[in-house]
Amino acid sequence: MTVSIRIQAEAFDVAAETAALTEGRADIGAVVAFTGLCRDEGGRLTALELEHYPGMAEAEIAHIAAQAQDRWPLLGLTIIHRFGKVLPGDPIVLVLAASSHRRAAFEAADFLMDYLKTRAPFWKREHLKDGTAGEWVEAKDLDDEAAQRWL
Amino acid sequence: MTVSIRIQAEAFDVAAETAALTEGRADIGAVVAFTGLCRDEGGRLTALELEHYPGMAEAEIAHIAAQAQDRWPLLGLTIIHRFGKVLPGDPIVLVLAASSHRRAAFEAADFLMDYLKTRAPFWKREHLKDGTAGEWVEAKDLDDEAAQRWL
Amino acid sequence: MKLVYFAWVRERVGRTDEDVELPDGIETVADLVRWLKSRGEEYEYAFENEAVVRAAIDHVHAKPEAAIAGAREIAFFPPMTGG
Amino acid sequence: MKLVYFAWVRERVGRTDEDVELPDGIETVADLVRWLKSRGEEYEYAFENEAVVRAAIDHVHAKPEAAIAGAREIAFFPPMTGG
Repeated sequence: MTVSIRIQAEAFDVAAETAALTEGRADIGAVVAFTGLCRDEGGRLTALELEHYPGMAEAEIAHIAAQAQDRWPLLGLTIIHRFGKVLPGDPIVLVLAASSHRRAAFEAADFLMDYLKTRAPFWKREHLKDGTAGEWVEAKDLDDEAAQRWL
Repeated sequence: MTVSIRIQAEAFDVAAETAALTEGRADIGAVVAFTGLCRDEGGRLTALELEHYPGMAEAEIAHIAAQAQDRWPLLGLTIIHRFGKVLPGDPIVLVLAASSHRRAAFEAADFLMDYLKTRAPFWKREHLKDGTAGEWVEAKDLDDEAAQRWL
Repeated sequence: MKLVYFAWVRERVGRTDEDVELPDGIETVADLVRWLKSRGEEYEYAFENEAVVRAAIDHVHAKPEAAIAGAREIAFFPPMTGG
Repeated sequence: MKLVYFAWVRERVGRTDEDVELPDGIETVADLVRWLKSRGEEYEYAFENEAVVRAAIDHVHAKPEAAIAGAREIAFFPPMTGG
């Protein structure tokens, strides 16, 4: 079982990450790739800045990944989360889950995203069109409710 | 809203398809890509052959895609299904669902796969390691049950 | 009326398609299946378990009780296994 | 003991981290927050809504009642908004 977890400032290449997970294998029947992208919120934002807690970010994501592996028969897992400044349209987070069958891949990716949103130590701040630093993004009750589906 | 549906013998490039869906846009916050791959079933298979019903395959997938658009606020949708001979490790089907938020993208991709499996006119036949043509793959009750979750 | 067959239904019938002239009284998909089964053992074999074989009228999934009047192409096939 | 702060908790406290010597009787995360709030208005402001600020002990999420004995690094931050 291949697990790759990375916290990085750089963008990522979904195709290369998928190839790394699946190449040379004939047991993987399903790959779900979730990509989270920076939105401009109707033109209001010029960027998002992501602060993170180095050390804990890696540890917490590894913990979340281990839970996913306990719950679903996964054949591969890749989680990449960026920090620093990202521009509208840029990717922020990637979750790749590979399994023999689609149900496990879908559910694991969905679970991982809900848990990353509510438990991984990252915080987003808005950068506004008028050049000022905007507010810290507020956590959504909806995300907590989504995470509670898995309890 | 960009909808692209293709039935083709050739392989597809997930990265290029994703770029076509997202490039130049800042309103998409989530992309879920499902890739279904040919398994060798523990070394038993050398290939799968996919027969399809030309004309109905396109029509039925367009119908399924329209249902997904009715149910979720999607910003882009790509569905590619291959026919002909595919080798273990090769991609068979791609569903890409883009939305502002992750819940719609996850649910739409999940729904589309359940409906493609049970309603799109494709049939898989096994090619065995000993050189003979194997059995037609049997439909799974599990797939019907999965599709019924959405009723 | 054109009939088309796929996968193991096609193999059992022994052809990919055919044009048929239906006698009077064949009004539904189920009527058509009954009539086909009277035409020979290849059809009897293909439709031996009628509940398993699916049908489509002009590219749209159809139930056994669906009316076939005006149909141009009727297809018979096993449960789908794509995706 | 090292304390670290993130996002608007960091901004309100006015520093990214600090080393503190705790007085006797500070046994839980909640005790630590109460003590910090007694140290000045920047802490009072950061922790004005105690229920909102989250804590982690040595990189693991911790509740207000969690014991802090033996901890090397305690972090305070707002609810996470990554992903």
